[in-house]
Amino acid sequence: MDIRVQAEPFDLGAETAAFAARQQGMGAVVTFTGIVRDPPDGGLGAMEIEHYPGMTEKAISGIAAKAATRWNTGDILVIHRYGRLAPSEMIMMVATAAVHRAEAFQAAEFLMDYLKSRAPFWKKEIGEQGADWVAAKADDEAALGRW
Amino acid sequence: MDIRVQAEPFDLGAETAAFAARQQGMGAVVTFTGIVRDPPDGGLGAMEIEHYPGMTEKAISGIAAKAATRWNTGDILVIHRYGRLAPSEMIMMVATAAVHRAEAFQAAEFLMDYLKSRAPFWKKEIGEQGADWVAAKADDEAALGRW
Amino acid sequence: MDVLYFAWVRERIGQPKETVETTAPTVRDLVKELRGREERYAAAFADLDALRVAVDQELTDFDASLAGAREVAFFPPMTGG
Amino acid sequence: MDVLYFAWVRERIGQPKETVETTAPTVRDLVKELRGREERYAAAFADLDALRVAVDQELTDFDASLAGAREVAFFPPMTGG
Repeated sequence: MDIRVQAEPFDLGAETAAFAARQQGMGAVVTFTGIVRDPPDGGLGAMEIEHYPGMTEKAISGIAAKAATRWNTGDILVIHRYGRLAPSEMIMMVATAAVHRAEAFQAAEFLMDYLKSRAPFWKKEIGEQGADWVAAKADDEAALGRW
Repeated sequence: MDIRVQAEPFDLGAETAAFAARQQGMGAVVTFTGIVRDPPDGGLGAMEIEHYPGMTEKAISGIAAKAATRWNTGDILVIHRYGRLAPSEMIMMVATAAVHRAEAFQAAEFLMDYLKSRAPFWKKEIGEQGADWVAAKADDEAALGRW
Repeated sequence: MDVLYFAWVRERIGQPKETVETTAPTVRDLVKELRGREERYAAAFADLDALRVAVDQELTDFDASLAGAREVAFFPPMTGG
Repeated sequence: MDVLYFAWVRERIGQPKETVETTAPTVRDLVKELRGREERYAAAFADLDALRVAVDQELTDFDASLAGAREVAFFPPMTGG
């Protein structure tokens, strides 16, 4: 399990390649990458991500441990950034490995659903007209119901 | 849409990074990578993948076009190898991009389910005791039912 | 008409491709003709449930028409991905 | 006891962290005490449904006991990923 909470950018290509290369006996690797969107109306100037140092690492480790127990994954990687990010910058990534594809997909979706609503991060969108905290979506809370 | 059917290895890291970098206005990128498994009993010496040149590219393009219509994806990448592959070599990858994570995941799973059972590839496992064509799984056919 | 074979169908028939002169109206009729030819065809086409067919590179079924078809391919269920 | 605030809760309270002397047995009791202090607390804690709480870095609810707790944190629903 490799959990990193950092302000610095990460190298998606290098992380994905290294993750896949270090798996043993796994048939499937899934990655998810979250990117700061640049909406068509050009409103978003930046995104500011706040987190709760100490609890963040613990919460993510707990979520990853649950996924690893449930799906017998090979390995799990989570990288999540905080601080100010510009549009098209990568916010975070997860990678999962499993013997079969369904398990790798499910573990990755589980991680994402829980990271969305159970890891202590808060996003603020900073535009020309001011800044707004991103509201949690009912959909995201509901997504946890399927696990 | 970027569809490649090739004997040569591909560079998962470079492909993933390039795919993510060329998306516009997308919030989510998902990749799946299929790897030749090296089972614990060490039985598998190699995997031979046969395909139907001409039909393969058409079938994959058709599957990707369906996914793109259904989920409004940003872009879709499919690379699938044929020929002889050693354990731990990468067989194939898909990458999808979408505004939200659920769409990117669903498009990637849809692609994988259809590639498994509707793209003309056949796998043969070559071991010390001989070679066997991999049998299609009822599960894989059933997986199409959810779309 | 070109007839193509893949995977274990190709191995049983003993060749990947051949040109067949036929007036068979459907895939099923073509299969009947081939079965009657030689034992290796009868072996390859013994169980149609274990086979899939494509006409002009489109997946179809055994009742598909061969009118105007240039290429028919027989193979086991696919195992890609 | 350390009390931490994040996101718009931190902005309304006007500070990220403070040390509070309290004998409140539960989170809900602590919230009552804080509300009574100053308008900014009353504003931050106006709607508990819009808030989440962690005791010693574990997500919990407002009825959780504070016995032995070293750190309580208040924040809006999380928006990670």
